[in-house]
Amino acid sequence: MREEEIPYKGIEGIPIIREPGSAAKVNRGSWRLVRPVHHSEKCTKCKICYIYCPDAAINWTPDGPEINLTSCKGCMICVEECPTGALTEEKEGA
Amino acid sequence: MQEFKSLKDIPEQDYFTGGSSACAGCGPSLGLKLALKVLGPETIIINSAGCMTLLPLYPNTPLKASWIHNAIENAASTAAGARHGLDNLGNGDMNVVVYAGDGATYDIGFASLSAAAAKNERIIYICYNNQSYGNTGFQWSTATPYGSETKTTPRGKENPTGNTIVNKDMLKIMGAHRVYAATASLAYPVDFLNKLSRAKERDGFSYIELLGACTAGWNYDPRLTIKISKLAVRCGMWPLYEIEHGMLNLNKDFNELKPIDEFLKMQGRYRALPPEGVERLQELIDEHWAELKEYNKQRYV
Amino acid sequence: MYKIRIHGRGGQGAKKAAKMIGLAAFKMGKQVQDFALYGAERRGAPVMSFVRINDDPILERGYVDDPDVVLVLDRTLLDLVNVADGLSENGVLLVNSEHKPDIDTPAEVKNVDATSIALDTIGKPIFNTTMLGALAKFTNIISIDALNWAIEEELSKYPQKLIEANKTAVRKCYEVAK
Amino acid sequence: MKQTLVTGNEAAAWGARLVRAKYIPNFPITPQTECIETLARWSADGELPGTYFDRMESEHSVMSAAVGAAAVGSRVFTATSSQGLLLMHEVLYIAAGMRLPIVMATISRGLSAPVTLWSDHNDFLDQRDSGWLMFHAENNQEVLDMVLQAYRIAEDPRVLLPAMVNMDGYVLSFTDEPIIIPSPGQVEEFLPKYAPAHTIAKNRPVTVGPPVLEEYSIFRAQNHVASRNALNVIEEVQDDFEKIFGRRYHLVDEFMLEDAELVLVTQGSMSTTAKAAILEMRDEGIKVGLLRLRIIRPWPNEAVAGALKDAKAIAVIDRNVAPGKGGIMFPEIIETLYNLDRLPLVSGFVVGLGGNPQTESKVKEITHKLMDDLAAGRPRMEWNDLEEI
Repeated sequence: MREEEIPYKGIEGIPIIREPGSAAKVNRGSWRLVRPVHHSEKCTKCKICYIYCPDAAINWTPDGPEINLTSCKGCMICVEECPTGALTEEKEGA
Repeated sequence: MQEFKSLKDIPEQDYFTGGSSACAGCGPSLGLKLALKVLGPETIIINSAGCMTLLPLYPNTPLKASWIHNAIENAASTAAGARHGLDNLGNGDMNVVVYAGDGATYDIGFASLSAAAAKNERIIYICYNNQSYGNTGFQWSTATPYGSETKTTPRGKENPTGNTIVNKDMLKIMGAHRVYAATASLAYPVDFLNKLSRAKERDGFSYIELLGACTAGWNYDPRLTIKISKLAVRCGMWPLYEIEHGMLNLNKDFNELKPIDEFLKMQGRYRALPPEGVERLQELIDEHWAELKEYNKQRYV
Repeated sequence: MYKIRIHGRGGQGAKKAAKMIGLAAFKMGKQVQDFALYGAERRGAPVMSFVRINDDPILERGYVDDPDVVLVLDRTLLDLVNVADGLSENGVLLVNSEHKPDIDTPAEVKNVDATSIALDTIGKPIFNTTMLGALAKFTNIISIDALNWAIEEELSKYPQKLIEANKTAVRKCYEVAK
Repeated sequence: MKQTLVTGNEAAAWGARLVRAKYIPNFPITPQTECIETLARWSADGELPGTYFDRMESEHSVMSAAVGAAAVGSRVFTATSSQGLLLMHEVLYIAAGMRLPIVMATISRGLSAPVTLWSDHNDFLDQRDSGWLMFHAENNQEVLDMVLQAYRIAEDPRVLLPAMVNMDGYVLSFTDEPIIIPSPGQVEEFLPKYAPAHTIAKNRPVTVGPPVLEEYSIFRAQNHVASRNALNVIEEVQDDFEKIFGRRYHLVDEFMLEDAELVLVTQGSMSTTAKAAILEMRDEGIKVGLLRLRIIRPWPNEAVAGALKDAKAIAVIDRNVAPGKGGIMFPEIIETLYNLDRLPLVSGFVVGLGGNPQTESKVKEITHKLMDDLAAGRPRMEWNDLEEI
């Protein structure tokens, strides 16, 4: 592009991000080799899985944890920390 | 002041989403997620170059708060500017919070941090300490513990110990700035959030150092982030304490520490640390623990 | 010039596989380039590495977009990444998988169960080196002897037992691949 | 209008005061110190209401804090010199990349080693590619006027770039000159309240300074286009400026160029000396004129080429040096002329490094050497300070 043809984009041409939390739509589930599976019958709703998820991929609902597989990278902290075995690990693509 | 008594008290509101390019199981990411629960959306996170710099990646960010990344060595001075900018424009109720790694805090940004603390700027400075320059692939910093292998302190024939330099006692240094200084752990979120809540209410500088377990650098299975964080506290590797007005307060006291072995064997960075190295590390930990016990509830700095 | 692209996930050794192919070809007297895309090598994240092999000095640089061979270390990537991108009808797409995957490409699709071979021989899922046996079988670009030399060179800091196990895995993969 | 006797440092401080800068991070360094001391005194006396005067621990932190405050929408002023400007270098790129209209007075001083306290322009010109707007004043009145204009230009939505206003250390910074200090009302009329749309505000969370992938080039291009836009804005603001303050400036300062066969190209305070020498040489019948570069970035190509197109020979007088190359502005001038139909002869002179004297006799000597070069058809690159050694 010739110099004089480069449009001046105003605020759009400034390297800032103006949409808070926009990363929520990014699919990081593609990184996952294993996935957490929730078994509500064993769940005591202690919130441990929700609190310890580094990617905020577990939403807390009145019914307990809800796993967001778009954000879950499969670190398995939730499975490791669940005190009642209400979260188990399943191989991705199995 | 908002006070939390148990995990159940921790707010269900998040100002942090998924979708970042942080490693699966990233400790520092979790730290920021938790911190924002207390800080809320009217917060500016000032970040220094490091792992967390890659949380936002244009055009997306996992933050529902504001963020400024300036460079690696100037988070505290950037924060001071933001603080006064906000105050002058009538936005004094917004939080200015630094989220910086240990390399940026202990080493290259120390002058900036020390000045902001000495001036008692109304800033919360959180150092997520992964005990290395993590984002460049795990190299030595002055926060790296004795005996840790890093890419710039590899074990070799001449030096089987890896890092032979004892890490800085940053809490003591910050305590000597007459500010609020505290350690925190991901495995004790109630304690961490209470410290943040307290810092938020203070009319001055607060320094909170969070052990930021690093799955890639410390070389452990990402599922173990919380287990390792907890063990660090139980072994005395990362005691939980705070210093205010020069007085020491040990937050988690134990009659007996677990041996450091248990902590070391979970992580690749300590693999092949010779027995004399383990012994020396244990000595250093015991000395520090004894000092904390001795000065607990007393003038420490 | 011969061009190879390797698809894997952070932590699966795509970079190391490229390095070993490069070393093997170099041992055979070729000019080589091997490299990985830098910056996104988080564990589990889709990553790529590349090799160029030539008789004469290589004047191309950067990303390979017209590979002769594509190696896919992890078949779960097939749903995520267009691994066949740039392959022609003369190309080979080699996937680490028990079954021959269904991929829309003019290239010849081959599969080898490198994970099982690695588990049988090395005892760990080290399928990045294992798969190179199949590469040697399907292309004439590197020999098994050269691969063995590359393994010794690249793994020299590891115990001899592990080196031998890797060599066995490569040999086994060479034998079963078809 | 009533004049006041102030130094260059004080003139810059007056600029900061009149624009109602909200935040002034600072760190002392000779020869700039008097500027921030002046502001400190005013701050202590309550003459800067609503302004926070922030003492920092390094120039690096000064510019970092400036970025922090500007990123939340504050109008920021600071000043520095020499090593301090170099210590800021990294953050200068960041401020420009974030498009934060910070204004800084730079008081030029030669760089170490060896140490000199005196002026040359290497510190200033080292920031040439940082993305900042770069203005260079000739006298104390222009220092103040440039600070006022710098804010107006930098904060224009078509520009949004930081700006430095340079003056020569000692020669201007520590020299009292009578200048007109405008009234706060006049300045308020010229420079409206700063209301940026791209910074962090309450209820407007913004991520400033994120990493990018291939968009990097787009943002760099926008930095460039914004800087080019400033050329138009600079010309535009002159009408308002003249209407309110009664003075007018141009992209370049032309002195006796109408019929000039020989042209001296200068920057900063030595231009005044050169103008005096030119008046004397004109009396002797020498057709010599002067082009003073007052806008270094964005580079006013057309104005420079237009002013030089009829010259037979040009002497570029550089108060700076790029070792291994020569004067820094020498090749910039040649490049600007390169596509003209008829090319003048261009010689380069490195003069006045580290405060070496800038005398009329030197200017005359350079002019005569330029005449020799023209006669011989052979340009030169000369290190003028060394003549007497």
